[in-house]
Amino acid sequence: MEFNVADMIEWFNKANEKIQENKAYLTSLDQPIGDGDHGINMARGFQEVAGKLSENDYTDISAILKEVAMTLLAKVGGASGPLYGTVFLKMSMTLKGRDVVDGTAFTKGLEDALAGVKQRGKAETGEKTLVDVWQAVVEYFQAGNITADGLVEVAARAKERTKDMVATKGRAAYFKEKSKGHIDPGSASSYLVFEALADVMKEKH
Amino acid sequence: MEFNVADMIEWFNKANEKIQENKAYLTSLDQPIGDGDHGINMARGFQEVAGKLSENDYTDISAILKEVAMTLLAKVGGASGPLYGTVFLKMSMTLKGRDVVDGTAFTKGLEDALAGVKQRGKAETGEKTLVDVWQAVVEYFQAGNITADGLVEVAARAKERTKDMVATKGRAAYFKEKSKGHIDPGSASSYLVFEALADVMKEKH
Amino acid sequence: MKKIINDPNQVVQDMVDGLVAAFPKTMKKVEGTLVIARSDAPVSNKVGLVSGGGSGHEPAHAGYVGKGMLDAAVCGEVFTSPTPDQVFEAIKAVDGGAGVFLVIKNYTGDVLNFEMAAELAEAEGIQVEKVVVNDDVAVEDSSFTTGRRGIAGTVFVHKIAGAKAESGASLEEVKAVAEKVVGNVRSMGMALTPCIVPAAGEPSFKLDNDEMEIGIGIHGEPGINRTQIDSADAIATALTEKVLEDHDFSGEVAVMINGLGATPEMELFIVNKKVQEILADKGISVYKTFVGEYMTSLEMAGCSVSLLKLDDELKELLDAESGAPAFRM
Amino acid sequence: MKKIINDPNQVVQDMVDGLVAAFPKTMKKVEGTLVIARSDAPVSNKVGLVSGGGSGHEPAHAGYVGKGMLDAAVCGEVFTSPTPDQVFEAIKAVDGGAGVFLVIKNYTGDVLNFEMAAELAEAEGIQVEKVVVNDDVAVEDSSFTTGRRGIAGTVFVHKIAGAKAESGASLEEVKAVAEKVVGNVRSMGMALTPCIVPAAGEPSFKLDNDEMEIGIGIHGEPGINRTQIDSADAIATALTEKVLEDHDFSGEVAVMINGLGATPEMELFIVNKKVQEILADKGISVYKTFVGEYMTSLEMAGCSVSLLKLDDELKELLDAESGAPAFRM
Ligand SMILES: Nc1ncnc2c1ncn2[C@@H]1O[C@H](COP(=O)(O)OP(=O)(O)O)[C@@H](O)[C@H]1O
Ligand SMILES: Nc1ncnc2c1ncn2[C@@H]1O[C@H](COP(=O)(O)OP(=O)(O)O)[C@@H](O)[C@H]1O
Ligand SMILES: [Mg+2]
Ligand SMILES: [Mg+2]
Ligand SMILES: [Mg+2]
Ligand SMILES: [Mg+2]
Repeated sequence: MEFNVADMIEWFNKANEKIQENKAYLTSLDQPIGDGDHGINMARGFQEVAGKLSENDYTDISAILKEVAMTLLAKVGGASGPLYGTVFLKMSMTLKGRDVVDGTAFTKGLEDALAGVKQRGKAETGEKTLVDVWQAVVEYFQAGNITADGLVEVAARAKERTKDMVATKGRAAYFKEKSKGHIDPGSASSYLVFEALADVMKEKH
Repeated sequence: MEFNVADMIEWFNKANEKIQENKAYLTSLDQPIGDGDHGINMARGFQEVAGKLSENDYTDISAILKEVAMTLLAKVGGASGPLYGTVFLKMSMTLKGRDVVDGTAFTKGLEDALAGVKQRGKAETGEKTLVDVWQAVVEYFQAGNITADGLVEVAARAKERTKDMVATKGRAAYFKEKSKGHIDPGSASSYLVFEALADVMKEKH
Repeated sequence: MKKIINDPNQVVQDMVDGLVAAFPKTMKKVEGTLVIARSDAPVSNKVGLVSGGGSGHEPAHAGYVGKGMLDAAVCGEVFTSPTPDQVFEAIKAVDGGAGVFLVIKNYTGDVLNFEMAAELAEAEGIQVEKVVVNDDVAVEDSSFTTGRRGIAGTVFVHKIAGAKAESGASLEEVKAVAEKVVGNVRSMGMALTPCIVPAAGEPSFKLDNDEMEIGIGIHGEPGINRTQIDSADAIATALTEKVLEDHDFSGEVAVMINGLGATPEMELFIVNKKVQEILADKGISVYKTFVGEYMTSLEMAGCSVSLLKLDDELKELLDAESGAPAFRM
Repeated sequence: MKKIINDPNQVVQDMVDGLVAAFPKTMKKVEGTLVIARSDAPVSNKVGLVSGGGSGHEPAHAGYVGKGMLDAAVCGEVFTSPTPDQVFEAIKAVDGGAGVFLVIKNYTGDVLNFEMAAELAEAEGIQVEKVVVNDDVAVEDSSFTTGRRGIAGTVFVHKIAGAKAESGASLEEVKAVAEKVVGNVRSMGMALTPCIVPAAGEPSFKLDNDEMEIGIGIHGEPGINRTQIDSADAIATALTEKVLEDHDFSGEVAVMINGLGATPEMELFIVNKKVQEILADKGISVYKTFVGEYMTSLEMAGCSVSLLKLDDELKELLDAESGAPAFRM
């Protein structure tokens, strides 16, 4: 795989579309075990991201990622704002100065993003957060042999697995055992982000 | 007609029964054009009246009426408390020292009661208040030839007539034209008081 | 009916006990009554200020008992004016020899019961004066009918007459300033939902999901006009325009944006934004603004807007210290 | 959804404007932000106190801005913690050279956003310290999880740390007293009805007519336990017992009976009656009681009970003057 500046922009445009389409769904996931704003938060943030990316010219992947990160940080709020902000800020730092990235570089970017969000959220896998989806995706990239369908499958499975977990981080943790049986909203939005990435990969063929 | 102490007590016991039975009905009349408490107010007051009358011995009609008046004054509240209080206080004053009353004396008592309540409420007939029922009943007594059925009929008709009136006194006055089409709650409770009186008259036969 | 209560018929008793327990240094219950008085009542040689009415308007009226405001509040049953004996107890409890002043909201029940109490007090040699507050412009003003209702503007009367009495003014002077406030205060309210009297258990009227009532009172009664729900700006404009039409407010005013019980404070501030814009447009300058729940109607959702035209005397009295828990300056 | 608003996506902006318009002498908006600061901020050589969080908790937090309490409040979207750039603006606006102290309610979002803002501020040479309030005993305390939520007890932190900062204390001293409050305050809440976030338009959970939720938070989230509605006495007992179990409150306490938004004040006083009885039974003496809406959840019906164990320092600071419109002493 190989991504250029246009691909990266396409990634976030597609992510935005998917998040807008799933705004109500993400919010509904956040109602039984949270405060019912995850879709609203993410939609507000990604809307702004798409706007920002369309306004400016970019020659550098890292600059795009930084724009995404700062926009999410300033617009999403809640827990997901700083977490998604951290994710893309870390990727931006790792991919500094590049106008094109290959699989290896992208994998390194994802690894650093995961490490960053774990540190920021003081979360590990199995705590029923978006970390679960990012961890699965990082491991998939690390294994090599990356396909669009494979990526979607891995992300979807990771998202579904959060359903049976007991939350120990974020608002859902207040519900302890009762948090079981509900998909984690942040995992669902992260799934959409990777589904968007897979769409871009597919289009490149 | 002729009433003794036992008849008077019977009057208020029956009035209490009817008011308790019609508590929800009186309140429902007070909802569209008032504040929905008339049944609650009257039931609280008459309950206490019945209790008071059963606790003490009376040899004097005026003492009974005064007990009723003071109890209603202290327990009903709202507009109807002072109005019903005034009615029975005035009757008590007119019938002072009597252990039995005939039609003439009772008519005088009703007249003074009506005058008192008009003065207290600054109300005339036609203003859609309990004055309308009391006025009709006083006129019926003044005409002589008093029967239980006649009394009920007169009071019922007067109550019904308030339905088409536009209120100019009490809370219903805030609704102006819109107060039309609803029976006045105070007229409905006064009707019950006279229905109770008619029941006592009937039993004496 | 969803309420945090024990017995629907005991709510006023329980509330009075809970209120006095909350502010034992400020207020006390007059034993055997539902009257709440200043803890140091009667204050000798001070005019005693008494108000009250049905309960369900909290913090009115008992929350306004305290130094510089009310000397006593009489708590009737929910939305039912208190009885003359109770009002009489309040008068006796606060009579410090300089007379007692009654602040009555204009409802037939309140007027009748307070008047009878005044007669009882005068018969015992206590000097009593009164003012009847009728600030609600939703209701037509007419001397042939019951006249206008007293609503949230009443709180300004409590505050200003209370400060006047605290300053050592005579009964006549307290009456004069109270009448000045009544002459210069106007209010209008609206509601999105009805409320439920505990003893009734049912709302007194129904509103569809897209309806609101304009010109609402504070006793759960229906309003004067039922319309489609409109924006906060439109609501604020409707209420404020009606208030402004009714009186000359040029100069300086105090503003009260009052919540009826269930309206989030956020919404009251949104209303306030527009009210202030309207006043600024008209060149009316705002001396002080009050936003919050001052005169409620149980858990009714809605609000009222009150304006009080000020002069130097009223400003000074409005600013004076108050020890009432629900009205600190 | 019945609300007095203009645009569901503009409620916070409108509210902030309406709030500043209500209290122009006390507070100002930091231009281009949703930060409300004391009108005289930054106060030189005074520790600046910043709090905030999602909106919808009014009067928290902006109503507590004023002399002797908060220097700034950051208003996030409804129930959504504000972003780091906004918090950073608040920090800059109140930095008078003696450092800035952050009062954060323990929610992942609030903690993360405030922490990132603190990092930004420190990078610019502003000294920042913080306390995380976690008074809600409904949630199990565990260092392996998110831990306990911050709810109404936070207002005591604002008041006491605010008074300490106003007295000229250092950043370390403010932090020490704030931590003392956090260590000694516990709360628990319950709700009869959910609430509706304007942008969502739907309640976040449903309750049957005979159900209530015990252990509710302040973000419209479901509670910890769903049960049949019980009497006010039973509710007061359940909340108070849970609070008392969690900490040694022997000695003197401050009590806060907080309404969540739609609960009539009458009901809060009914709850207070029982709470005071329970405390008296246990020999705990009450120094001061607060009854009203201090930390709400939009139009949720329900209440919370908070206890704060006091010592001489805390009493003095609790009693200190406050210029914040929503917390006058
Ligand atoms: N400590 C944490 N570490 C990683 N992810 C977290 C953490 N806390 C929460 N999250 C993620 O954030 C999501 C919630 O986001 P959102 O609803 O927007 O914020 P909030 O919880 O503040 O309302 C959760 O579903 C979870 O995936
Ligand atoms: N000024 C008045 N004169 C005579 N009767 C009146 C007057 N005002 C009200 N009423 C009567 O009182 C009744 C209402 O009583 P109630 O509901 O108990 O008191 P409130 O109006 O204070 O809630 C009305 O239906 C009417 O008959
Ligand atoms: Mg959420
Ligand atoms: Mg009535
Ligand atoms: Mg009434
Ligand atoms: Mg949130």
